[in-house]
Amino acid sequence: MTETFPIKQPIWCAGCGHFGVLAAMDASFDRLEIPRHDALVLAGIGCSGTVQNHMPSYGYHALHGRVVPSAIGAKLANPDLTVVAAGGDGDGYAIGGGHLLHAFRTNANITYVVMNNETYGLTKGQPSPSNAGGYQGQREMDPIMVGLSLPGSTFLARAYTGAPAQLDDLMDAAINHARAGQGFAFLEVISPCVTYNDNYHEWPSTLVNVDEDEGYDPSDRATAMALNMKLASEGKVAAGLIYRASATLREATGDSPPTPLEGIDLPRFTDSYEQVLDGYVG
Amino acid sequence: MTETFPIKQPIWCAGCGHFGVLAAMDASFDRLEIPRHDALVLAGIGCSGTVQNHMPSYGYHALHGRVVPSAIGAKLANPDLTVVAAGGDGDGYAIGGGHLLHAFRTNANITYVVMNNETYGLTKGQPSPSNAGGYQGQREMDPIMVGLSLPGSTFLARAYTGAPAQLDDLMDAAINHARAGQGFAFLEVISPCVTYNDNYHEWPSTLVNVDEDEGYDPSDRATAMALNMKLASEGKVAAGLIYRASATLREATGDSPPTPLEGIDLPRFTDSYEQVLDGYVG
Amino acid sequence: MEKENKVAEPIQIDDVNVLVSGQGGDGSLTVTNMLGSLLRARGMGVYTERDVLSRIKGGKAAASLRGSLNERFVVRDRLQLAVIMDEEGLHGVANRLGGDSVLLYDSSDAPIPEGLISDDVRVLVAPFGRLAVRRLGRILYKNSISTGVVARILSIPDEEVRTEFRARFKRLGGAIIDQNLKALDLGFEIAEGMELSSDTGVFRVDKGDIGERLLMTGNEAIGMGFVVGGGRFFAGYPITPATDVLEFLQRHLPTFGGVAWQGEDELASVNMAIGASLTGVRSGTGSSGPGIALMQEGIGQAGSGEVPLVVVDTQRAGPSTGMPTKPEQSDLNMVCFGGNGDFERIVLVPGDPEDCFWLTVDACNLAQKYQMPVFVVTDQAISQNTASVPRFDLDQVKIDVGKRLSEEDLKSLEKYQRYAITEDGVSPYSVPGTPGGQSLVTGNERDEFGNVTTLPGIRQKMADKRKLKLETAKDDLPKPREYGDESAEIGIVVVNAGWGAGMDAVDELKKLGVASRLHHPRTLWPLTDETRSFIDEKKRVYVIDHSSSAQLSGVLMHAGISSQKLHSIMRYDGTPLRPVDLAEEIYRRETEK
Amino acid sequence: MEKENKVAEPIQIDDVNVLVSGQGGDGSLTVTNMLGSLLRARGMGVYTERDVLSRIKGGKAAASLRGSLNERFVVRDRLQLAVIMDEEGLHGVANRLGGDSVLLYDSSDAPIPEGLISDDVRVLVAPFGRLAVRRLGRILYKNSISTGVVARILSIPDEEVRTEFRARFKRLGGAIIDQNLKALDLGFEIAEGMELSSDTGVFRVDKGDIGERLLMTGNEAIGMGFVVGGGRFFAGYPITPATDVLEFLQRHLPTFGGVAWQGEDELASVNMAIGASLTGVRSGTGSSGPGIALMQEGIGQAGSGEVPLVVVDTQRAGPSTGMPTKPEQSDLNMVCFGGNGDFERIVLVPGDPEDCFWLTVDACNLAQKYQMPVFVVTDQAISQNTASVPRFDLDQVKIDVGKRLSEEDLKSLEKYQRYAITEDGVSPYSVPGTPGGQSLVTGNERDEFGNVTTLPGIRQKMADKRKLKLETAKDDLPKPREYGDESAEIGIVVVNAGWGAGMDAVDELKKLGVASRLHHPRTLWPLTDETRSFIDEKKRVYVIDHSSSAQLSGVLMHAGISSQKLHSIMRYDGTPLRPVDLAEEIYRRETEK
Ligand SMILES: Cc1ncc(C[n+]2csc(CCOP(=O)(O)OP(=O)(O)O)c2C)c(N)n1
Ligand SMILES: Cc1ncc(C[n+]2csc(CCOP(=O)(O)OP(=O)(O)O)c2C)c(N)n1
Ligand code: SF4
Ligand code: SF4
Ligand SMILES: [Mg+2]
Ligand SMILES: [Mg+2]
Repeated sequence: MTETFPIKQPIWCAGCGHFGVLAAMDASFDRLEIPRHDALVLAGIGCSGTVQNHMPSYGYHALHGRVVPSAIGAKLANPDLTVVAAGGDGDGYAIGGGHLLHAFRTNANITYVVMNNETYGLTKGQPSPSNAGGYQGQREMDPIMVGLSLPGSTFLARAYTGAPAQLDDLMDAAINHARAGQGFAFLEVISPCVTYNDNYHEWPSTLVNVDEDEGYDPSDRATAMALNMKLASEGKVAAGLIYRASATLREATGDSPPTPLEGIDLPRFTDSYEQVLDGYVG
Repeated sequence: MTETFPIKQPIWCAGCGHFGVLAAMDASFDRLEIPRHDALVLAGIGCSGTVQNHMPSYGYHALHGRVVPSAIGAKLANPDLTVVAAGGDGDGYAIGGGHLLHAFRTNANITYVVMNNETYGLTKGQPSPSNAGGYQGQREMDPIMVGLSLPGSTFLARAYTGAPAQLDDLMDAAINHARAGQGFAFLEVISPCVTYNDNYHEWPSTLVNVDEDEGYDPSDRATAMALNMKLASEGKVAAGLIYRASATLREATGDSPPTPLEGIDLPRFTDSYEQVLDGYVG
Repeated sequence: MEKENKVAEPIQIDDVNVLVSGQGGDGSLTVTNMLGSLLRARGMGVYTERDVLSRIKGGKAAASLRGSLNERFVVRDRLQLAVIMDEEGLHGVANRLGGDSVLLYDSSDAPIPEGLISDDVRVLVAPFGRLAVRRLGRILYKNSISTGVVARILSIPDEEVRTEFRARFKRLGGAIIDQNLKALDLGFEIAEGMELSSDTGVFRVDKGDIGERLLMTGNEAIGMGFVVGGGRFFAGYPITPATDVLEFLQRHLPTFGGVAWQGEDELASVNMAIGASLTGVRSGTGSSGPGIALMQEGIGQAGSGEVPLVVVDTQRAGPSTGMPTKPEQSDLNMVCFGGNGDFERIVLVPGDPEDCFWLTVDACNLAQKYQMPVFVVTDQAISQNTASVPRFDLDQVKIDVGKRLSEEDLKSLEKYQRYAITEDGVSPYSVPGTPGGQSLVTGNERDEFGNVTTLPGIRQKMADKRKLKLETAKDDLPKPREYGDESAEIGIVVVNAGWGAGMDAVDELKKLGVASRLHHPRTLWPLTDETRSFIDEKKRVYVIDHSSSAQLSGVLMHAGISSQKLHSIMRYDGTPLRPVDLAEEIYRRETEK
Repeated sequence: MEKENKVAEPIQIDDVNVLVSGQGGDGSLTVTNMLGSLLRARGMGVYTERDVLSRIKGGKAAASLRGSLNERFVVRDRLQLAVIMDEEGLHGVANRLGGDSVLLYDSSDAPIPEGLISDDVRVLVAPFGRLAVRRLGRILYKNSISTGVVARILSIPDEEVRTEFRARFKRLGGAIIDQNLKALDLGFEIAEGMELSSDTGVFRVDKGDIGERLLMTGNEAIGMGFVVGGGRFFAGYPITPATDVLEFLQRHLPTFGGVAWQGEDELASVNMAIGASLTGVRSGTGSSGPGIALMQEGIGQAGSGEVPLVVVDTQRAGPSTGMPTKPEQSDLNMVCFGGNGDFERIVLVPGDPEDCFWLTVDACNLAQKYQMPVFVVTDQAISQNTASVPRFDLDQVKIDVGKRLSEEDLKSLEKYQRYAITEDGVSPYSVPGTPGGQSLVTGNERDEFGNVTTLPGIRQKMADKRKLKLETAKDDLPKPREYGDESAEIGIVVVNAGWGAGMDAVDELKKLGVASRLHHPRTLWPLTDETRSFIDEKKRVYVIDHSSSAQLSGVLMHAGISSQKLHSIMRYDGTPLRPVDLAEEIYRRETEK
């Protein structure tokens, strides 16, 4: 076998939530039997932004905040790939917040996993937009509620790195959703930062697992929104598969599914090129 | 009187919705008796981005998409000013979408008026994020629903340039909200582009005026959200004062209201400066 | 103040420069288009220049046109004919009319103000607008009416004009054709009153023998170059005057299995293009100054991570939002030196639409072969003005994907390192989907495998490797082109629309007895040896700086060219470069010596 | 391979260079801090340099320290003492030790590999970590233990160390003090075993007479300069190594009625600062390379709209994300030439923390007085390393708000035009809240009132006016400073940390018999006449380029300096500039001639 890049150990602090996310993602490719060479894992900048280095897929280290457009570009260019974007909450909600909004809106077939520790780990602990700021215990920004507010969103889920079984399931579901051409799959994983925001102890009592609620119908956007608003006002946060559109309102990735890109050798196109030129003869 | 800049006529196409918005905003300062020299009107880039030139306030023409952070900066620096940001939907929802999200989140005391014509007027008619794309008649992005999904938002309203009386009322309310220190006031005005997206005829039957609904309680975020989701699924859009927080969840503009900036003459601060330096003696 | 019409034999000309000015949206610019077609039909090359404001309706809108026996890419300063539809249009045109010029004026609203137009200009006046409304019911017909007079002025036979009208209005149906032909006849009637009969007007334009040509803007040519150069993914965000490229690609790329995507902003666009490029698909983005400024970080990422990326910068007058519809060449510093840290890039600066096509094809190849950002930088003038250019010979196009590894290639390797240090600095690459080629791409410093590192030794090697790529690319870089007297002592260096203006300036200087040689680097960064020797060999070199900080001169000096040799001629008032302006300035400086 | 300890009289030194290396988070860097305080207490100037990875925990972390009788801003290549806590730390230090160096090594985990350390180095070894755990229960105490040995090596009397310990651990309470004093005694005990008794170690460090000093990093000094310079609004976004400035201001600005705001990104930050600046409040933003790249459009907006703006660029090694914790001077091109279109800017390049303070004060004045963006550009080295500097004399600070109009001023005017064309290019300004001063600010081209226009005549005047401001500012621009032999033929041009390294290099060269003169422009753009004449007067000028594309040289040439004179010395491996490296390279080139 041709030797390729050595898979090093992460340099995260012992106990960092990101270990669990990496493990779940890496294993998910195996569970779903996705050949590693068909997967492109893109990550942002942050402690979280190194996951791709620890898996044997194609990996790309994007700019801070730009992992989502990078991933969408890759997927539009080659729809045959399994494209997974990953990153932190600073990366995804602060500097990348605009792109997230538009990713929900345009619903491209990629999976996006955010490791939310409510802080900027790598730059040493500044507050991020999703932290439980001054809004009487409500998180300043809940990206899943933002997602619910947009008609284009099709998959919204939240896992907890401290609950690995559910994380595994949701990871599989998120990757499958996009691979199956059902659109943008958004998975937030609560992944505490032991060094700057160690709140592992809070999460078990904060998270309310909708997957355990028999009566919960994740295909009903309005109910999902109502529940999330109620939970937020109680200082709680929903976990599980919060919303999955039963049918997409329009095809994913924009107005029409792109044809796969079929090579650019000149001869096969020459005639059509000449036709375009004909339109400019004058 | 010292002569200052001549107030020129707008160069908009005859029938452009923006005329109505300009008229309402200009008149609102009079109605509210806000001295023009205490008002800073900032605008983005677009056909809509010239309103500030047609009013006798202080005016600033921001970069495309950056009118909201510019306005927040101005207000944080001088809380005594009445700060009104304005612009188009391309400006505010596409390139500026991220800033809008964070403006809802941080709830600074500015008013933001978006003239939504669902298109890029100035660059000749490309689709904008809020247009009624492929989602079965639903607008791809409804910024008011996004606002409702964030706990920090305090004032969300929609007017129609074709209904000037309501527009006047909402304009006054929006400017007052921020001036009164209650936070970020967001007013979307449906303002059709006769040249690239002339849909005046559609709006009367699309808009559902909550101001006319006696039973509607604009202080209830959950109900507001539920109503908007329902209307959206029917291809309708809410108008009126959709949400106004009865009490803000935390003080506007972040963690603490900034002290007014009190001049920078050296002598008054010298002692305190020396104290800071003392901390570095070593 | 209407003047008496002198009757005389038409003046024979082989170079005709016409300006038409009206209000935005009043259709007056179609006069230019019709005239263009008429001249093309007579075997001339045509060049059309628009001058519009960044606003939607209303406001002065002008277009000018040049017909010539060779391909020329500028409208000359001195006009043979100006067609002015209202008083506003008169201002700014007066100084472009002279002894052998004709002014055709629509007097519907206001007469020509006393003293504005010099006495030796031949002035023809008629109330086109009023006549159109009175006789044909719609003001729009003033354009067809005036076209009739214009044709007579230029001695173009009536029948040629009728044929052109029938062709042009064909798809609009019989009634419209008829009305316009009526308007045309009215124009001929008015011309008769001015004593201009068919085929004996004021001028008689030579027939040329320029055969089939494409009529294209630089933006369209860039779009076409991208498609033919194998570009299959393009992401952009609307901005004047760059939007046309995105729109061309949205229209044409899908036919070829490609995607042209309107991103939510420029940051999304450049990063989408980078993401697409990772898959091996040739990708690009484009904008004008403000958008390119926003893309600086992304472009550096392509430079650092060695990701192929084509970036089109359609320059407009700055700074900041500046003057969106006005020409300038003031992003040169940004494209050559913008972005943080040291990264390699190639900057191509085409001079006309044909050049736009070929340099964009080159950009697609260079970007992928050398795995770096390649800029195609134009200005508003060449991007939006229409020129007739030879049909592109597609047989000359070559596609070179560089060191791309197939599954088989990979198997034969002992190890595959995405950033392998090689003799030429270029690492073989594998793209996602290829078994066994898994690899890491990053904008951080990294080792050969792509793992992030800060070890000084490795860092140094990686930086050297990236520098080496630019050395290696040297022979592949598009070569400069020149015009004028090879043995002249005087050199003139230009980019973009400077090429068209410069050619005419060289001719003008020759008439004034000054020999000069025009040099168009085409590759601006890295500066080619050819450009260096050109400057070396000339005694004095004039640099045409369409910017207020002399950016082209700055780039040359940055590259080590001595300031002693360089003489900057600057323009930064938002108007196009004009040959006579340039020639006169050079002449002045030469004779002052 | 422990060596026999030679017993001899301590070597008298007046310049001590120590490196301490351990793992990130193991506290070994506190050894440097304690030693720094000890030397300060003895009247020396100290300079401390950190070398960490961009990762949170673990990974080699090193700090080095220099004590000297003058203020020096670099640690010398050759170390007197290296304190190495693990095997990893030995690599990379070996070549900085020589005949008169001591290596103190913690052998808890591994012995020193054979052959790594040259034989003439004096090696002292003890298992500090193991002893700390065994004797005091916590590995952290290894730092206090080794400090004891270090003090003995440098012949610092035990009592001085105890005093320092008591002061340092005071706020941590009695138990902690006691434990650390115990650890210290253990260190003394170990030293005894090495035959180092109190006050007679290997070296004896001179006492100095440097009085009260501030111990500050460049980032802190910039924060302080901003506050004292009247800055009252700062918006930024975290990024290594620039975050410290934002954090300093978040800590201190509120006391002075100011606001330091963490924006959602760099685009928000720069535009918030611009918005704040419109109100007359002195405003700034800051970041490192990638963030400054994102701000390019915003900075151009300040340039176009004539809005005062201070921009701090704390350079790190690029390109793109690059190497966040490593020093480099590779954003010089971007700050001088980035952004679209032509706009005026001032670029200041301080060389040490004191200079950071003063140039930031200057930046605040220049930005407001000339209504344009002013950059304060540092590098990771001067920004994050700590130096002892003279206390800033606040009496020297002047605040100049330029042509600001009060309500009364306005009343006395016939008309008020925000962009009035004036003799010096600077327009009087009124800020919101001032009655009668309503005005329009825009990034588009505009007339004097601020109304958007594209009229060529006005445009030209506006561009000229903006250029003129930079001319007018000339006399206000911070002047260069120099060091070394004024009459030397050889010049050396440096910015940022080049100043500290350069001073030592000049001394080194002198020892080698080569006279040289160091020149620090301080204002890099526009280039001052002083820098031009300096280069003119010298026979050969070496430019220290801490970048792989020789950016400092490029900026000089761009400004018209002939390439003939300039000789670039480049470094781009992510390591700090070292005096001996520079001196040796210059010496080599000088003697090869
Ligand atoms: C343009 C830009 N701005 C800022 C930074 C600095 N930066 C690196 S990581 C980071 C935030 C990391 O936080 P998050 O995304 O939450 O990831 P975490 O470390 O918490 O996993 C920042 C601000 C950068 N690399 N690029
Ligand atoms: C950075 C940047 N990108 C693109 C543009 C070009 N541009 C100017 S206005 C505009 C969109 C205008 O649309 P909108 O905000 O909806 O305003 P409208 O004209 O419809 O009122 C765009 C894309 C620009 N000026 N700056
Ligand atoms: S700092 Fe926080 S986020 Fe970063 S590795 Fe450590 S625990 Fe994880
Ligand atoms: S193009 Fe549209 S938005 Fe612009 S002025 Fe005309 S009608 Fe209004
Ligand atoms: Mg985080
Ligand atoms: Mg719009």
